[in-house]
Amino acid sequence: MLYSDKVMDHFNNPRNVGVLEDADGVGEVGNPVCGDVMKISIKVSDDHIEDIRFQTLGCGAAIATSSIVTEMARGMSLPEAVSITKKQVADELGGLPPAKMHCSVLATDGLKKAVDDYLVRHGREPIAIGTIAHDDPDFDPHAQGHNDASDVHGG
Amino acid sequence: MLYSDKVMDHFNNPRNVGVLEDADGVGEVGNPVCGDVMKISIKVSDDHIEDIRFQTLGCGAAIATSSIVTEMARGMSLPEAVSITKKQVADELGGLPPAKMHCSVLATDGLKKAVDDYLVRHGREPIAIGTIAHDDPDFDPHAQGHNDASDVHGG
Amino acid sequence: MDTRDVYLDYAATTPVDERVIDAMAPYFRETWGNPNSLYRRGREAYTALESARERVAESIGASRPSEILFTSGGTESDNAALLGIMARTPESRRHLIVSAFEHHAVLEPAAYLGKSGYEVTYLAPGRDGQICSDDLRAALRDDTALVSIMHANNEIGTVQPVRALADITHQRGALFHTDAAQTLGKLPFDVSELGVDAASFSGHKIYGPKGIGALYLKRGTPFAPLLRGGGQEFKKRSGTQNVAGAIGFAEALEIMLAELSEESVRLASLRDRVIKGIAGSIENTSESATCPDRLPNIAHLIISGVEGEAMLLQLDAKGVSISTGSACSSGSLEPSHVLLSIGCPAELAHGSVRVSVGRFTSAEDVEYFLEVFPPIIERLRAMSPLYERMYGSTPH
Amino acid sequence: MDTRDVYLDYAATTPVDERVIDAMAPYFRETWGNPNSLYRRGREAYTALESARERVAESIGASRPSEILFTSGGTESDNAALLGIMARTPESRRHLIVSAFEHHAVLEPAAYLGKSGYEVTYLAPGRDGQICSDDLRAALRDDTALVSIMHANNEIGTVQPVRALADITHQRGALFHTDAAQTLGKLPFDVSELGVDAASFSGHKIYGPKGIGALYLKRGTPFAPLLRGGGQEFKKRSGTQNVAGAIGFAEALEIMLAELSEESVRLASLRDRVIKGIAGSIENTSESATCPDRLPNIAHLIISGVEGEAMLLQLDAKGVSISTGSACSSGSLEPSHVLLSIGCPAELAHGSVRVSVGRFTSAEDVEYFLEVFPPIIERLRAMSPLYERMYGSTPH
Ligand SMILES: Cc1ncc(COP(=O)(O)O)c(C=O)c1O
Ligand SMILES: Cc1ncc(COP(=O)(O)O)c(C=O)c1O
Repeated sequence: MLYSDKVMDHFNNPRNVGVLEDADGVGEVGNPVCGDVMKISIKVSDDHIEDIRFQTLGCGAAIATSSIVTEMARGMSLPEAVSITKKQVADELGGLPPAKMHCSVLATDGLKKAVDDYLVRHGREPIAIGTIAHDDPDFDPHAQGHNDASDVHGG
Repeated sequence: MLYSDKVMDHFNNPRNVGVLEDADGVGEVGNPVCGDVMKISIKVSDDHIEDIRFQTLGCGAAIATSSIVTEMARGMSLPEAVSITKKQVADELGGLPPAKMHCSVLATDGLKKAVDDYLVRHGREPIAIGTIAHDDPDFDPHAQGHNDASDVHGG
Repeated sequence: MDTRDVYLDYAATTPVDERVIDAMAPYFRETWGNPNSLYRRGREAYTALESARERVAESIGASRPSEILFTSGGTESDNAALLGIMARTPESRRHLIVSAFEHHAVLEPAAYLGKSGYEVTYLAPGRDGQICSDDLRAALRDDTALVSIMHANNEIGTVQPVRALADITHQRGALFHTDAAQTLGKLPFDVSELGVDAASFSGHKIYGPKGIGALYLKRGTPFAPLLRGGGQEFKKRSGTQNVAGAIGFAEALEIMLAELSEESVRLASLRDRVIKGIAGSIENTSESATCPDRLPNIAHLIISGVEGEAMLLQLDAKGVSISTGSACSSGSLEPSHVLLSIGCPAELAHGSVRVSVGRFTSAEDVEYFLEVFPPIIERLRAMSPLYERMYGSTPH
Repeated sequence: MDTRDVYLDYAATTPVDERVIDAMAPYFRETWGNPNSLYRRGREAYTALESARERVAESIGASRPSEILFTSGGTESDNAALLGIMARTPESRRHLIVSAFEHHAVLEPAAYLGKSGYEVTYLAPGRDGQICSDDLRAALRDDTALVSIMHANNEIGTVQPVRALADITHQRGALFHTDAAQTLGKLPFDVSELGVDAASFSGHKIYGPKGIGALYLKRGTPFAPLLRGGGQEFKKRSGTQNVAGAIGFAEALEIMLAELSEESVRLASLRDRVIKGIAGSIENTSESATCPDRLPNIAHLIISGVEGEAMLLQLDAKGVSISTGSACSSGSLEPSHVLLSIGCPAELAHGSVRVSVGRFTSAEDVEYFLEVFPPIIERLRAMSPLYERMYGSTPH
């Protein structure tokens, strides 16, 4: 299984790592049992993402997708931000191995949750609710990864 | 499968090849369908094998066992000659590959038949009859050869 | 004349070409990582393995690299194809058709399936050494799952009309596998032109190493793995991959194809010289199979009144390596099942000789063989109690 | 400090030793004949193959060379042992026992047998990483045909009490197979002392080539071949033999044994230095398995609050190669089945690291690893949304 150079760049030099002390919205998704957890905090001004930070426990793809999604979302309007798809994230990174596609879901879900958190805090209607894969109890993050040559148990 | 040097010597330089014109006894065993036929002719004087020749159509072991058996039998009394066992023949050659043990049966049977032929020609009782494997309809010459590494069908 | 080392059994195995040895060397010394490991060393091995796969896929006209599985050889490929495909066919299709003169690597798994609840039909070739389309048409049934017919026979060298046989098979909704161990690199071989669903190849027949082979498995072909474990080779063949072997296989194949057109002409003329030379110098000989569609490198002849192993060993004493279909050479009771299948009587089959030329065979080698062979036959016939009786004359 | 190429994954695969490469070379260039051919070239290859077989038989204390079958690797040996023995057991014995932390090369054929009319019991190891004799005693039944328990686990390196387990198995009239891919050449291995009926080995774990392995099959052990065809390897494993590979395997094994006593001491001290070094420089780490009976070359640790693949890739960027039991490294949903089997929680298993040293590992290599590893962990923990929450402190 091979990662693109861009994935490796974002993994080795992740952008926007950290927590915004006075965040307007925070989203956390994932589960340590599955090996990946992501937390995004955003600052919002007139419904645009002004600043953004992430923390991620996870594999190379989880960290790289987290990093790229913060770059993609910065400056976007909230509706734009929640409409970022896992495919856009993967494409932005020059592609992901099939077994890793689910990691980009982690990133987009984290962002969606942060946006909804901001809206709810301000007594507004959440706009991403229902589109968050990690809220679906039947969600199998690895479902895609299963006919991939990389999916092997080595020595 | 490897032949001993002695087998190769008797195969490459077979002793006593040919037919005795004025033979006292002749024995022929085998079947071209099985790939091996052997013919032995002997000259006998006072119940000892005075001279002996063979002709063989067959593999290396068939020719080598034919050659060695003529050397063993020369000068023997008729009872001695018919009592030569396939094991003695194989041992005399420094052993045979398991798949080839049956070839020594060809040699001893040929000799036995030649002796009995001599006896019958002179109105005497055959002494080998009943001990000749090739006369047994159920005789499977290759029965032994079957757990031998050489018993393979190559490229 | 001094004895000379003349190898004329290229159909049995081939030396490893120096270019192949050189191509493999780095994969023992530097790029020895496990292709399934994620770090640099593993990724380098993975990249090498996948490049070998792409080269092989390209060479045989596969539509994607993942249609190529690397195996341990032709035997594993044949076993995997027959057992793996039959294991996944619908309940309504439990019938297998193989030709009667397949290699044992196909016949044995077929026989095993026959003992395991499947039905097997053995298709007899004609006396000319070819499977006839009409015979296949007649053998195909509504419940036929798979037909396996070799591209060229490894003993008599006759080439089968694979394209036509595959089409007929597909018309009845069955799958088609061909054992191409003997044709890969010797005849043009393109899986899409031939229309096969699976094909088996072996490295040591194409100047590659022993212990590596490949199985072409058309995308979507139902298949259950023969080797189960870590899930390598797209979950179709587990086991840490033989990277050096895969590189060697790919290199060997590309060399074969680059030289194919010239080499097949050169080999065919050597083969024909063997056939004519023997016909002209030894009486009572004939070609085993009359079908004109033949491998360029195999001459197969019947030498009446002699036994094959004796011929083989006498030639060996002169430095010449050939093979024979006699029973004694295999230790089994029967002579070559191939010769019997084309109606050759056992007593003649015992006297069969296969002369297969290859990359390093020179015209001088062939002339040397033609010089030493006749006296050997004369000597053996003279030693036979039957020859004079059967053929009247004393041999010469 | 400059980056340095430090390979610490010898349990995954090993480079081919120069002495092994040299030993194989003649079998590509000169002795390339088919060992099943009768002429000189074939006999030479046959003699070489059989000498390799004798050397291997000798090295593992087999009573006769014919108890050694050459295969394409550890996976084929494991598959052949489980499927081949179970296929020939009496109707009255259809039960198989394997440990829950076997390699997939054993677990997958076992699962296949479970779906094919056999019954399979998975024996859980203790938290210490060892199979307990009493648990095996309790699992054995009158209809148990075969027990397969690995000699040493390939992830956590714990060694199993094979002799005792084999005795218990035999007392109930069942057969015993052990997967010794990780122990051959690293621990003394004598089939008669261990009392096993079958054992699997792999060439690329002992500085031999990939694509070769061996199966020890005690004389008289019921067995049906996995690969069927020409009847090579005493009719137990068909396919033209990989002569060069067999020579390489024999050579590699003899080198391992010649160096075993000194090397195991050297490797154990490197391994212990890794364990102590990490314990001393990184907080919240622990050894995965507590059982003292361990391979000399494997250190296996849990680094809390980090994910294995991230560790692996960061180390790779520093030139260090290790492996991990995290799910992401295999692409499967679950982390290492081995770690789960010894009761390690999934969230910790994702942070496991296997460091395996070998012939070319120096003390400097280990010190380099111990220098670059802590900052990587610190960085990853700092990046984690959970670490501070879970462990109170900011990582250092
Ligand atoms: C314990 C164990 N068994 C079996 C195997 C499989 O062997 P191979 O890679 O040669 O197929 C390995 C290594 O991958 C192993 O560590
Ligand atoms: C037609 C054919 N199929 C299969 C095989 C077996 O291939 P391998 O020797 O690589 O197992 C051979 C050669 O032995 C062959 O000629």
